Amino acid sequence: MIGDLITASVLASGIRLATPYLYAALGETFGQRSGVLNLGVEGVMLMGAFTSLWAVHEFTPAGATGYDAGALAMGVLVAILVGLIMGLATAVINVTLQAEQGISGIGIYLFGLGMSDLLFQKVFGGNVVTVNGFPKVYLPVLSDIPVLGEIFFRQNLLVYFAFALVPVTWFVLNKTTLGLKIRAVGQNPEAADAMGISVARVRYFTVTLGGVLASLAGASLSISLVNVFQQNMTAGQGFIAVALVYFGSWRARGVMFGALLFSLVNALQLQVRTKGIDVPDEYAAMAPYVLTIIALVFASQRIDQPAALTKPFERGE
Amino acid sequence: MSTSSDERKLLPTGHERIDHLEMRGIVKRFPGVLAVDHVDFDVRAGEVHALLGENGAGKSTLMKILYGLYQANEGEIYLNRRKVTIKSPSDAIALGIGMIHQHFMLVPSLTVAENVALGLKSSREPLLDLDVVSARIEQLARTYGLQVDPSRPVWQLAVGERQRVEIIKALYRGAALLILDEPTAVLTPQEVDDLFATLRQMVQDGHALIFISHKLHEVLAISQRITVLRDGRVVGSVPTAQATKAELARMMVGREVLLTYDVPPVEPGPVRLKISGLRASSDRGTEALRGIDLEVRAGEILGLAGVSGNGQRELAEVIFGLRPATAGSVLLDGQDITGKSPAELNRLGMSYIPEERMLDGVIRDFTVAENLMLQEHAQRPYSYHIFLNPRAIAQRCANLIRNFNIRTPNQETPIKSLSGGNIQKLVLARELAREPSVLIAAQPTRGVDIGATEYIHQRLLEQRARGTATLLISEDLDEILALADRIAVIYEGEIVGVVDRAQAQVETLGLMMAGVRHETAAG
Amino acid sequence: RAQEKIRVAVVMPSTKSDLAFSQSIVDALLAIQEERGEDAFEFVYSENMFVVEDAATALRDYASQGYDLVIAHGSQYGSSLADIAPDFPDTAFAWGTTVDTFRDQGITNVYAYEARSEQGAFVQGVMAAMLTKSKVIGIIGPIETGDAKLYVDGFKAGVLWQDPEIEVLVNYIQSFSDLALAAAAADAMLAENADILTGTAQMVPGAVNKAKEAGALWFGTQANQTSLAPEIVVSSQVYDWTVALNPIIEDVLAGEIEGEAYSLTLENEGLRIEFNEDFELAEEVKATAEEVIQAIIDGTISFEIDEEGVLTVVEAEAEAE
Amino acid sequence: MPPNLFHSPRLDRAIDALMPLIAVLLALLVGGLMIVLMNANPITAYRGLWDGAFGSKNAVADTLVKATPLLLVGIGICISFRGGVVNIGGEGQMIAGGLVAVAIGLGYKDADPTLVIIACLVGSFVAGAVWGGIAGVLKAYFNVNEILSTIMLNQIATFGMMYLVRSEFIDPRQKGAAAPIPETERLPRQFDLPRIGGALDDLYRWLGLSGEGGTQWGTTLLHNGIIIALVLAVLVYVLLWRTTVGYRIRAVGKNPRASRYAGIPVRRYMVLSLVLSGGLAGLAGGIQLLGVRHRMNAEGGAIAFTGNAGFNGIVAALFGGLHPLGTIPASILFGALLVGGNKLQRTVQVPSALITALIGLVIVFVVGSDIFVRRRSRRRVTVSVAEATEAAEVRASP
Ligand SMILES: Nc1ncnc2c1ncn2[C@@H]1O[C@H](COP(=O)(O)OP(=O)(O)OP(=O)(O)O)[C@@H](O)[C@H]1O
Ligand SMILES: Nc1ncnc2c1ncn2[C@@H]1O[C@H](COP(=O)(O)OP(=O)(O)OP(=O)(O)O)[C@@H](O)[C@H]1O
Ligand SMILES: [Mg+2]
Ligand SMILES: [Mg+2]
Repeated sequence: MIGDLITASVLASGIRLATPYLYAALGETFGQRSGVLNLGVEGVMLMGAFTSLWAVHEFTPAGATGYDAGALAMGVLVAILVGLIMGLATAVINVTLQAEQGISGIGIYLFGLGMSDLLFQKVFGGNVVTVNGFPKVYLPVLSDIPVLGEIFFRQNLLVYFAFALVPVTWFVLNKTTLGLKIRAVGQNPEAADAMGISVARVRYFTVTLGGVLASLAGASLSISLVNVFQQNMTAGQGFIAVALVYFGSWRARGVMFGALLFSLVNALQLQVRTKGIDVPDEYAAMAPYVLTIIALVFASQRIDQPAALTKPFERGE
Repeated sequence: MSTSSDERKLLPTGHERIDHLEMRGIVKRFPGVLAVDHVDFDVRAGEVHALLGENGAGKSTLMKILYGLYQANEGEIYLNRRKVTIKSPSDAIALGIGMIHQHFMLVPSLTVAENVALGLKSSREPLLDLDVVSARIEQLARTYGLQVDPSRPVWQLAVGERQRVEIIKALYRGAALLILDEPTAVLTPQEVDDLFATLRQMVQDGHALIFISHKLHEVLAISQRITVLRDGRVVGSVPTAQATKAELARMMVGREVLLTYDVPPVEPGPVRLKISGLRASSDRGTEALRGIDLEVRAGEILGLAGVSGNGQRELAEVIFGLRPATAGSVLLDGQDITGKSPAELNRLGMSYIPEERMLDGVIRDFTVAENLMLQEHAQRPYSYHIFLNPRAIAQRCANLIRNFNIRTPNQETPIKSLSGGNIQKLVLARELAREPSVLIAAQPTRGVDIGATEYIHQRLLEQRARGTATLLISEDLDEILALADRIAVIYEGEIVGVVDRAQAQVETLGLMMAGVRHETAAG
Repeated sequence: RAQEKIRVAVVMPSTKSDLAFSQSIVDALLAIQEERGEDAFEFVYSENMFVVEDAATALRDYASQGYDLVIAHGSQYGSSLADIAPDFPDTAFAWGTTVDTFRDQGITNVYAYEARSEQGAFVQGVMAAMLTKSKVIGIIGPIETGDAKLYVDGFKAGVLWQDPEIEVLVNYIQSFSDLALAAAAADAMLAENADILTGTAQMVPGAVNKAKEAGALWFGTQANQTSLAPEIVVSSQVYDWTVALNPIIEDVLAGEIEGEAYSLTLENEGLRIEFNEDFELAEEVKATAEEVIQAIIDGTISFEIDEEGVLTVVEAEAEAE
Repeated sequence: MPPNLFHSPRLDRAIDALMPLIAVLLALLVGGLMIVLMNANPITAYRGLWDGAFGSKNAVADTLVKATPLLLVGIGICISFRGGVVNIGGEGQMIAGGLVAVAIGLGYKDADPTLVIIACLVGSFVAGAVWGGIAGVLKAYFNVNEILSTIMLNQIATFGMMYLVRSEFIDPRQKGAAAPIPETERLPRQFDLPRIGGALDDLYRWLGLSGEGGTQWGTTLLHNGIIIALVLAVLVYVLLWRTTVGYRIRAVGKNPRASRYAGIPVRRYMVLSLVLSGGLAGLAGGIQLLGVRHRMNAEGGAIAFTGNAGFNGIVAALFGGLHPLGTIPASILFGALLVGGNKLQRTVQVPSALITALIGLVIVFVVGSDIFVRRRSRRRVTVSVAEATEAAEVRASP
């Protein structure tokens, strides 16, 4: 019974659903590892979602039927650019101006929520536009593996890239001098400072990177998952992404497990109802949220929250 | 690293030596405090220049200015007669200045090697080269006798080891001038000897050292020159050869200081605290206490000597209900109190002065008054039902501040801007004012100036006279020998022996602390 | 006390260009303005009034600014309207989508309008049943109430009426805005090899694209969704609120506010099935569709909803026996 | 040296107080540009904003009504943040409160109104407290981070509400309807929170101001929820700084370890912080229901009922310096911004998105400006010290 619920296609769609969470949450992980909490992810996602869609729409040659590689490249490029700007702004507010990170995040969220919609109405008169987003790429050989092939290796580039980011994140954080600085700054900025490291510069980097990834998360929605833009289309995913960073206790792998758990359960609950199994829709919709909490209750807890999280740094003066 | 070809001027670390560094007319103001007041200070290659002063005298501040952590309001710094400006630690590091901070500047979650590599250029940027770093660490360790395991995470290290990591960090960066701010405050006698060996080695190599300590005998043992600060001003600078403890003490405190006390005999009363077969595990899950048996009588001070990390902290925490006992029991006046909550134990008249006072003893962001009320706030007359009674509280705090002469602008000052010595006094005041029947004091005078130390010792003896049963946990043998009626030595979670002070000699204690059992005095 | 110029204000939950519920009313007002001219017909709007409290404030404010007709375009605004209307007896209010004019509460200046969207849905359902090859059809809705429920039930009824063998997959995803979730729901249905999808509310564009990728067909509702995917949209049920608004406006101009309820039906052409020209639809299908429409218009096919909200198809022939 | 005339502490404090307002003005300036880009006239727009917020008695009333839940959630946030826990669960807690209130109200239609109203408010507090308490227990005893759990619990509450309102709680009148509206019955009118406009008018009359400024307060929607909120704000202040409980909450928030050493049951106080702040959010829900909405409706999800007060309350509290009394003006300012923003849309017909973005800007500018206040105050002390010492030196030298 449960067997014919968990089909390859359900798992595949769960993996697709996980991509925006992965981008956003990995970005947030960098920020938090260096001691900066950014609740504004959702806003940046929306900005990225719109601008990338705009770029793809803009650069797709008129009358093109299929997707246009150049346009898609532009879409990603623009998303990165916008993420860069939003990220830098966030850094100025949280690092230089040492703003209370709880609120500044909400401010950035509201700004992005409004701004993305505003641009949408200004540029497209608010009319829903669809684009030809990233096409599925069947990885040679791998995609022919029975079942697994369909689940993992028949996704589009942005999906592959999101999962590729997991080991990359782990590597950067644990195997590079930069990663060492990031971890130190998040755990004990005073010590890092005393070793001649510029706490501010490190945090500027991580927060900006977080912005870029959040923006890509938006793009992965608008030009890869659904290929349209609508106001508030992220529907709270940015906040879930932040929660997932805590779920993964600041480790790339943990974050990925969180994103997968949440998204697979989501895909599964949709399947349950598509199958017409009789549970109230609302309860089914609750499942991912409930299970995420329960999973964390039973997960072996090795919490090492960055000691300086949300604490602005200023040399004793 | 220097490009100077003149070999004679180079240190083993390859860095150019600092022949002379001078600070002139340094002034530093903090909100409400004039921390450093027109201070002149200098140090030369191949010497140890000691800096003495009461808590809050301005030692750390002066040094933080030299290391670029604070900017002076006035004054200049000259390196080899050349004027330099030090805007940040990286400037200082570049000039060959290193600093061992009073409060360790290490990242607990990182390994030793990572802590050392932090901020250094890697040989294969952007990747880490921890293997290279580890190799170099071991090399330095050999040259200066600083044993550490580069791969251990710092949170697993004992304070002594952390101290070494700090020194290695400085040497690794080729520090030609090394500032040591109270490096011995947390070290055992053995560790101090090791440290001094290292320092002498460095002096020979031509390093310049600045050494801060509250322990006069250390200063006399290691330094060539001594400068004394009081209230941010230099009260004198003398060659060590011509200095005496008593004179230095007078310079620091501005009055005569008792350096040894006569301990009036007190007839020990009934057994207050009885610990039998106590076992417990450490934060790392290893067994920290392996069957402890101890008795403390009313009107007695039982000194617990031992190298730090042998279970002292765990013992105190188990007794005070902060850590579960895996076996054994603790009796207070015959009543079993094993596993009771700190709240209950407070009520039963037990009192605990924790070792990590900044972390466990006080709330940095709370005011002096709020910190003084941590236990009492819920009792009459300080509160009725749930409502606090500000007048009564102010009353009490005023008294405590007066009686224990805690140096603070007023009751509403956040204690984080008090000097550590004063913070320590505050904790002591809070605990002793409750006239506890059992007192557990862990390192009560660590990092505290001699004036305050004398003062605290007097208080402990007063309590003893009052009939308090005191468990004095200390790594400072002088302190224990000065105060304790009996001395128990702990090693790897076991009591290796208990001796009366009468028969106690430093040598035997030293052996016991190294784990050698003491048959004759199996208490 | 008749007048010739009329000022209308509308308050709506989502953006005026959501290609769905809110847009449908704005389109209607624009059409009316087109027809009557700028100076005879002026209208203003408040969009994105998700927060009912804010919507209430807006309604009250418009009324006190002396707008002649104040439209509360959202079923969640009802209770606020019931509180506000009595304070402005000379102002006409309209509330959609519902049939409730608060007569029972002695309120006379509230008009109500609704769309019998099950009618068009039924027609499209019939077409879907004829077009499906896999015999599997999927319907995506936001939450199981109101207009959405009506559409979904109608569509399903249409399919089964045409061919009881067909498997109809229904999924209310519990969100009006989560396009990704709508897309995933579509994925699930396509995986069950559904070859025709439909859906209602703002989040459906997410599903439309999935249908496009999989080459499945799409039926739209609330507004003409052909622009979303010209190659797969068969037809859309379009709401034309002018049918309800015009009589209300006439009343207001005539100065005799009655507070009646209007329904958009196929009969009064408030509901229209707009076919996608670019999609070549088999003649017989189109023919059947037209027949069914006719049948619904002259009542030989009608719909009943019982206490439990279950929709049943009633056929006149059956009654004749 | 002569006393420095240009360095008056009063002036300094005035400037500090003005700093947030200056920030708001800057934000509005930037917003003005955006408005121009949307080819509307910023002057008219901002006049609209002002009129909508304070322009008339009705406007003021709307602003205060809007500020009420912000204030209640906000003072709750003061407690939780002071207690060292981050409560992002205001939305869910408000919904829990609203649901219980509506359940009680509908359950006892014929009971004595005063009793029922009190029961509803108490019930809503308890409901919110439970919902917050769950996060508290999860944090204290299962160390599940509260940011995660509260975010999740918001969604769970929303879905739960949607289910109940659509099934169990649905208004019988909707049962038969072709297109049933997912809403509960409206609470009997005698359960509406008493309007206080009338009382205000009496006050005006008593002061001989009757008839001033046209419209009377009596016709406004101002209900006594604002009074409840204001009273509670004062009580929370007392709780935090005048009672042992508050002292312990703050101690645990600042340093759990030291608190534990001092014998404070840290975990229990963690839970308590979340219980209290959850309860206040729940009460906000109850008051929102009895004072404004009178029924629950599933359409539009959580925000339709909460108006985002669960989040905005956090902003209000932090604007108020996490001080219950500071939160009062902060909530009113924020409420004014929200109410005025909608009016702005009505006046110049700019997309609502612009207002959302504008509010975002205001928040960012205000938090960004805070550092200058802190810097100034620190410099001030140092300066005065410097003067003091100089003075001392002067005295010292003969
Ligand atoms: N960052 C700071 N802000 C405010 N006051 C400070 C700061 N640092 C030090 N002080 C104050 O300046 C004075 C000197 O402090 P300093 O640390 O130099 O004393 P110290 O000699 O190191 O004392 P100790 O022997 O306890 O280390 C003290 O009164 C201290 O409270
Ligand atoms: N940024 C700061 N703000 C306020 N006070 C400070 C600050 N930095 C240090 N202090 C206080 O100034 C005092 C001197 O600083 P320092 O680092 O020398 O510690 P200390 O006084 O020697 O304390 P301890 O004796 O416990 O080591 C400390 O007690 C510390 O509390
Ligand atoms: Mg010091
Ligand atoms: Mg000290």
